[in-house]
Amino acid sequence: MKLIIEKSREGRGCTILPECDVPVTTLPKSQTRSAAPRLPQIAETDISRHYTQLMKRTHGVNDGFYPLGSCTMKYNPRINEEIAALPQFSKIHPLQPQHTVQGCLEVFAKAEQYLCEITGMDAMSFQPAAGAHGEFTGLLLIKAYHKSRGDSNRTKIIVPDSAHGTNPASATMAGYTIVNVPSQADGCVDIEKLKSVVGSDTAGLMLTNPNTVGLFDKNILEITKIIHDAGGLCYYDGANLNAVMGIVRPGDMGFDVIHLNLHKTFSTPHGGGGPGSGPVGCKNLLTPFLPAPHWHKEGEGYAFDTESPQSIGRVKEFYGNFLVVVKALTYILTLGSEGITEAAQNAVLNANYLMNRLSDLYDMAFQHTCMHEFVITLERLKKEHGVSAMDIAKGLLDNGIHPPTMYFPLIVHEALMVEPTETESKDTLDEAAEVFRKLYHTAQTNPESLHNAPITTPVRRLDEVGAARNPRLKYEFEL
Amino acid sequence: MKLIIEKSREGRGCTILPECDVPVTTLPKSQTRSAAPRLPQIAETDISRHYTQLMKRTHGVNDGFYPLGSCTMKYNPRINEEIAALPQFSKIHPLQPQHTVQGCLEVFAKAEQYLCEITGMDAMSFQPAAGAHGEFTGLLLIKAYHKSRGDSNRTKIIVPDSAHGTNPASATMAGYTIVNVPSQADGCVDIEKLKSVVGSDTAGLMLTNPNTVGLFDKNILEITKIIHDAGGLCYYDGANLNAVMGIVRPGDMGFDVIHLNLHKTFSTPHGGGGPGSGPVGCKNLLTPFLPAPHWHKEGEGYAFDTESPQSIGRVKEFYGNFLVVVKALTYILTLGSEGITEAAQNAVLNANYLMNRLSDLYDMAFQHTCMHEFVITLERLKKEHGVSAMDIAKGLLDNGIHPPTMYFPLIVHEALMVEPTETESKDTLDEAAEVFRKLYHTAQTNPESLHNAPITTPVRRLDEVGAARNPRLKYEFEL
Amino acid sequence: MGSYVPSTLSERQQMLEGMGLKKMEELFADVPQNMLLTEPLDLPQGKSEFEVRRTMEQIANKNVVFQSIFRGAGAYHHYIPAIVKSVISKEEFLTAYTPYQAEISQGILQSIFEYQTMICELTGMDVSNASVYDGATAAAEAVAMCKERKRVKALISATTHPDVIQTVQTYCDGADTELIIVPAKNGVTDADALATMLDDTVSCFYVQQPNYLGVLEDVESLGSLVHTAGAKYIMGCNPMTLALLKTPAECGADIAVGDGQPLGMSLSFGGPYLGYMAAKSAVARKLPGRIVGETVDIDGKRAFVLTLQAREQHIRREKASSNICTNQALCAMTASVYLTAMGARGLTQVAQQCMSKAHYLADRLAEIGFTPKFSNEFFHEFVTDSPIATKQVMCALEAKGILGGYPLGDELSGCILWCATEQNTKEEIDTLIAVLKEVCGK
Amino acid sequence: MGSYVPSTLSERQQMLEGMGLKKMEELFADVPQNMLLTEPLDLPQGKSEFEVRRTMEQIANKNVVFQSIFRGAGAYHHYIPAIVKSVISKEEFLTAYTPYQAEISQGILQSIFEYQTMICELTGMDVSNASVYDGATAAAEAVAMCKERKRVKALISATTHPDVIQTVQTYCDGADTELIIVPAKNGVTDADALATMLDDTVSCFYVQQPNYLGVLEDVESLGSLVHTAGAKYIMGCNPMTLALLKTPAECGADIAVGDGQPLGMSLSFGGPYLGYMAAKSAVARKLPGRIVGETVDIDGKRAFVLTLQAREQHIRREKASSNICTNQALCAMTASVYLTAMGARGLTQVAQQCMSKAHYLADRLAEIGFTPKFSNEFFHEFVTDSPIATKQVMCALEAKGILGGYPLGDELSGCILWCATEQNTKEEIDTLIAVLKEVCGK
Repeated sequence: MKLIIEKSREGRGCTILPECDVPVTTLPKSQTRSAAPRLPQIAETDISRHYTQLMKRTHGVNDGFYPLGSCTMKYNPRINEEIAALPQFSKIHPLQPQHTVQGCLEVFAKAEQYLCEITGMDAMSFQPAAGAHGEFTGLLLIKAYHKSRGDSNRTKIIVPDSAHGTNPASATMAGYTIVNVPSQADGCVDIEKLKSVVGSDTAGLMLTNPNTVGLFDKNILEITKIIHDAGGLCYYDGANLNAVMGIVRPGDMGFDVIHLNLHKTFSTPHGGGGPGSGPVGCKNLLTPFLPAPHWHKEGEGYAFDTESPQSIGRVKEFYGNFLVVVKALTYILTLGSEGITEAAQNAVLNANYLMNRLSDLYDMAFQHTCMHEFVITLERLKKEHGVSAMDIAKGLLDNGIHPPTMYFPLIVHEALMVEPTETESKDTLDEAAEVFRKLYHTAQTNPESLHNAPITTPVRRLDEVGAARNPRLKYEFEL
Repeated sequence: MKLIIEKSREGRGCTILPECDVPVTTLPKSQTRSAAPRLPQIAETDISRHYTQLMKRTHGVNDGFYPLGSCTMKYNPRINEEIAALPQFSKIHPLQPQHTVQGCLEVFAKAEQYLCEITGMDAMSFQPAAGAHGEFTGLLLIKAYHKSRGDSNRTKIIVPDSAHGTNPASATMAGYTIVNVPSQADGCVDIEKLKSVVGSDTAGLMLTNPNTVGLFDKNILEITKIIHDAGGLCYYDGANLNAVMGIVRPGDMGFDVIHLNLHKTFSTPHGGGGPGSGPVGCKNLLTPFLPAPHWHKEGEGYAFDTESPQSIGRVKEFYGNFLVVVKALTYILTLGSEGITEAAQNAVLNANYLMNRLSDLYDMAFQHTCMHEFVITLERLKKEHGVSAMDIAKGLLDNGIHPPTMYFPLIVHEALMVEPTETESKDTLDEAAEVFRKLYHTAQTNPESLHNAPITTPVRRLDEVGAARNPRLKYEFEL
Repeated sequence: MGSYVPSTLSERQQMLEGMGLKKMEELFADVPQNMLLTEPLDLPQGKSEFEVRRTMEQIANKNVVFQSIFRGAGAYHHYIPAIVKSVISKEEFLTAYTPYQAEISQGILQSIFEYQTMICELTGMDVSNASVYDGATAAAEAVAMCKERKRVKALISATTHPDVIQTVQTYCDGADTELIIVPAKNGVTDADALATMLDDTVSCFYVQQPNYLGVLEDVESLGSLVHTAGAKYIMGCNPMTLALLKTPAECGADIAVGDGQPLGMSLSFGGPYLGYMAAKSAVARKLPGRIVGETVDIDGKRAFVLTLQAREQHIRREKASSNICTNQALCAMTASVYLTAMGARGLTQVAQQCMSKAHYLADRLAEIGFTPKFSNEFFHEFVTDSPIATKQVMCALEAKGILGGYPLGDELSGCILWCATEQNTKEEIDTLIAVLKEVCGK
Repeated sequence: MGSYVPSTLSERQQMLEGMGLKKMEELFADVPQNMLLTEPLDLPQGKSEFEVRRTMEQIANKNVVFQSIFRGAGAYHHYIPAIVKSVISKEEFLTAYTPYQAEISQGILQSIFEYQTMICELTGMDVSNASVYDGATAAAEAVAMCKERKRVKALISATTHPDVIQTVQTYCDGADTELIIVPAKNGVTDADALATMLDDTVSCFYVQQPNYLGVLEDVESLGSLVHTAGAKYIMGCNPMTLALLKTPAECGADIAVGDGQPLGMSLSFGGPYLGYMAAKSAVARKLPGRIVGETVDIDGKRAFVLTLQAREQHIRREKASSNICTNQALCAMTASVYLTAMGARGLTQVAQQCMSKAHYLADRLAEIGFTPKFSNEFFHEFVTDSPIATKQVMCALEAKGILGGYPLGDELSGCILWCATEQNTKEEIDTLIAVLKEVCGK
């Protein structure tokens, strides 16, 4: 379809502003741009239609099952959106006097209190805007901690090979060297290997647990002890917290610092790639280093701290993606104590149920009881019938199901990582299981049709190589 | 697809209300229903998905060109919706003390003032909820007028044969006998015939002008004079006001009473069949009979009239579809004096432009310069190639265009009534013209394919006869 | 100046020229030239979106939004789940026309079919239409349905909402039907009077349940009387109360109507609301308005379509059962989404809580001298007298952001019609009582 | 208790039994059993939607919404056209994930491509990414892009927004890059100081235009100095001002970044906003984050896809150009819809009016003793001193629902940073002046 700029016609447009009601100031020519920006000139009728077309070419959670592993695509309750849209939240300037923003501060303070309780942490900062941003912030806390103790030799962060790519990338940004530790055949950290790499240069370990193959590493207490014994700190990547919240707390298992993905675990929508929110929580030993400003209780209300001498500083303008925190708080208030546990239990139940419905046909990378997600390996299907993880994924598209995460984690060949989430009903899982099973049979009987999939989508498989070789990254105006 | 009730599962649902916080009152068994209503039990995830599916099976103005003749499917500006959603409008109880609803009364008063100016009327009531409701109300005004003069012999309403079906139906509801007057070959009222039926039993005439074939009846002044001379009153059906607002006023052309369709002419959306708003305006001779309560200026504000001794009474609870009036007022304020005229001019321009782009291929029912809509007759195509108005309409569906009104007005065979409206761009008209032309050629070369159209829609042509013969009007529960 | 005309001035000129014209004015040659407006309309100049918003907000700010509402009398302050507004604000639903083109209107059509199903389920009736304007016009249309050649009078209880009585009266005036009001006694329909008024010229009797004064009528007995006289029995019911109350079908009604506003529609100064109409099979073909039926397409796929159109004005013209064309389709969808979000459990909760809170409120009011006026069982509205002038009561409450009950007129002058809903927390009720105590000097 | 788990208790039991399990707890056998929570979490009990809404509204009501805002300092109160919220509240856009599955994500992908096009057009740059978190992190990422083996220091002007300086500092700390602040003189960057600080260990210089104090920097001259020293030139620009101002490209910038909040995002107590980043071709491959490219599908149809992923963390892991994953995609779409609704004409109007109103405001303020602090040309923000204590000024304004300018600290203590936008009507400005006159006793 056409780009919006291709629908532009000189002289069209909307009438948004009145004429200027004060004398007009002009800039000297030396300071003005040589030509006006070529922005679209479109009437509202056609703006509405353009984005309707784009909407119909977008698959949201409202369109159907979305078992995208590691992304926790749960349903995003509508009440969250209504609350975040309240003018008393959306129309507040970040630099208003403190006595006029007590509601905003209460949102942060309540969210901090509840999320600390859920994770077993002592304090939290909401500045990080996304998970990776939280990782970076958390690692800086670790760095500041060691530095504050004059422990300057700790230059390495240990990361399992099953980790999300953000973990090593964040550690690099924080100035660390990465030590990869391999996983065992059961998908868990190889304890012996871990022992062999840990040492006086270990700043810390980054771990996702349940890990990225959907298993809870049962050696977790041993792992955190190994790190602590070596003088390192333990970082918990909260990407998979949805499986264990209300069941067990990272803080109780030896983790010192954690980030959460409010846009995964706490039901704030993902927005096609953000805005998210990646708050960082920590134990008291790291609290002094949290990004500034934090807040404290003052009388009946709250006030921003004025001094934070040991803080790592700021990682963002102002205080974070506030409205995302509003949505998360709304969600936590809805679920409450029991609801949080119920969500985790059913996330795990749904994953196991679906795995169980498929495991007679599909090979599971790990046969073990999974947590909130499980990994299918299509290595055999690939070998025997030439049908890859990609092919099955594209076949799902033709059946109205968003594919699982493909080719991740890297340690599993032809991986499809399936995360149903707790907000899906048994019926949806049953229907999805039928589709998966049908595709398995198609793979055996008519693999060619899967190579050709999808055929019902607005576009079919793309030339990605061409896109990268000959990048066209914006519309090129005719001169 | 499944009905929502078919997705219901015992025990599912949303948690909307808390437990009751006061002692629970119960009814005696003799007063309670024997079984709870079988309403859907659905989680919010699936409610969201169900209505997303329904949304994708619905064509709105945002989906594309919608030239549905006589329905004026213009674009519905988003600002109207935002204003109508303001809590200061949407959260007002209709029976609040008057000093707390001055804003609402100002909306009515301003809308009345502006719409009277546009139509040349003296007063207006917003009680009628739709066009047909307005017609009924307007006819009761005429009835009350004659009655107030002791003129009890006037039992007949004259209606041209090209009129909307609501006109005769409304007149019947108002207790009148209908006299049909035929149209001439040029689509206009046959003056001689009109003269022959008018008389001392004539209560009034109902006329749409521009009429339903899209022409402005140029004998309009003679027509209204004939009626007035006979002691009757002239009713203006405002369905087609969009063509002439700001150009000429019904009140100036001899009309005594009028209804408007705010959901057509004044850009409030149609809602898939309502809510609309069909205010009735009249000249001073009819003002005393308007539905009660009306309002009057009182000091700086407004107050409802307490006495309306001659009023026909009420035609609706409270004061009408208030929020629809809010939207219409927002629109009128946007367009203002010049904008109203500009809208009419461009509605007519767009219709003539599209007619012009098609008239070398398609037969126009009337070759004359049209107003805001024009009528194609497919009689020849039907005879020569067996392709009906229905077939072309269904062919349009496969091209993403909402079909024109089919088989109306009744006086044109194989009619397609096309009304582009002014909110469509030249590009949209050009693209539509290409589609119409393509279909014409298809009709000649491959008529069969049009009999089979549509093929790209969620369902294809329906068994309407079966639906009427064996009506299934609700879901039948298994007992 | 604001405008929604996309074509630019030069495009317009180009379009005109393509037709051999020079000026817009030439398009209007058929208009009597002496009638053409020579001056611009006396309207304000067009405004930008920014200005329009400011102007409308200024008007809106002249209204007072009450935080706490104890007034009903035909418009009820219920909780609306977030999903409801989210669904009905979808542009497709909002902007589509009446679903004549079934192939691309299955969404609207199915939603109406689902609405019809839910209305039938609430009322126990066999057939529902796709909606009419509101409860009052639904009542008027129902009365019109019952007219027979010899049965030319209609009866309506005095305990009906006055707007409904007046609307039915207007419609009856149009149709030259005589409407007679059956008097009330102790806040309910006087059954003895009804019995004496029923004869073979009476087409129907209309009663509201719960009635305008909040009281529960003895609807089964009234129905028996009506049927014995061979007339039709019409019940006007608040659909929310039907979660608990005997259904109109169980009470013997031939037609059930009412205002659907309590099912997810905001107060909105009186509209848009929703008129629902449902009937027993015997009278179904007389139902006015749109009705959606299930059918199949030529591939045998399930589909929905406007059906039984032979009743309607666009086919039958002056012989149609009603003139209704545009109805309240989006409000019908609102009701469906609301009923789906609440479910039977939720709707029962609403009804239960409305009733319980009204009784709690009544008890507290009685304690401070607002004595109940009627002794019969009530639902969520009730009438009390007032120990002090009602105006004084309302002013004191307004000062605290509370909209008190509705001060009644005529023979109930000095009385107040109170209403409680699930939105009135115990805390709110206790606050109301505290304010009243103070103003009454207790 | 609220919940979004659709499966009923009996379904859950059924699902468990199908796997040969009895209790949920059995699913968590791998968790160290001594670590399992034995007490419920110390959280409030779950709430119904009704209660949650009331609770959150109570919290919200503790904030004060100002009707009239004269404060900017990094967050600007612009008019947001109705179409913007209408588009971005579509559930598909709101709830989709990052568009990995291109075939069913063309809507998001195309919108990002359109956003990239508009950002390039505003800045004059060759390539834009799909967004980063905000202006501050965009600045930090830009500085990181410039690091070379021998160029290990970065320079930033003291006239930059303090939050940006602090954020860049934190990022530099992580990367062991030395960040040096170039001092200001008369409210602009001290070019002489810059010249002396530039050497071949400097990777880049960052300047904000208009700067934090509202003043226009001599950005072309600064750029020349930087390039002469072989360093990269990064400009942080308010994108709204680029409707009028020389583009970063015209000023010689290698990288342009900034906060996109003025393009249709509400104030929202500081977020979510939008960080934009655009660069000349020469450094394009160093851009962090998502980039969307145009390609074709196997049928040759135009299509869009995430491209150049070899730079990114999920492929390159510790060697990635940045760790960024989730960005601010919906905010980027917001900016696109905003820019489309405004068009070049509208955006120029915004810029023109912001500037004109700020100058009108500055003139009026000067008349009553709020003297401008700097003499250079400013855009829509400016600093004045205050004839009375700034606290007194702000309190007097607050009482009238007006948020006054931002009281500055440190060496500008006692000064106020004012901002005017197109939202401030002349009437509003005159009211502000009247209030100030009174409080100043004039």
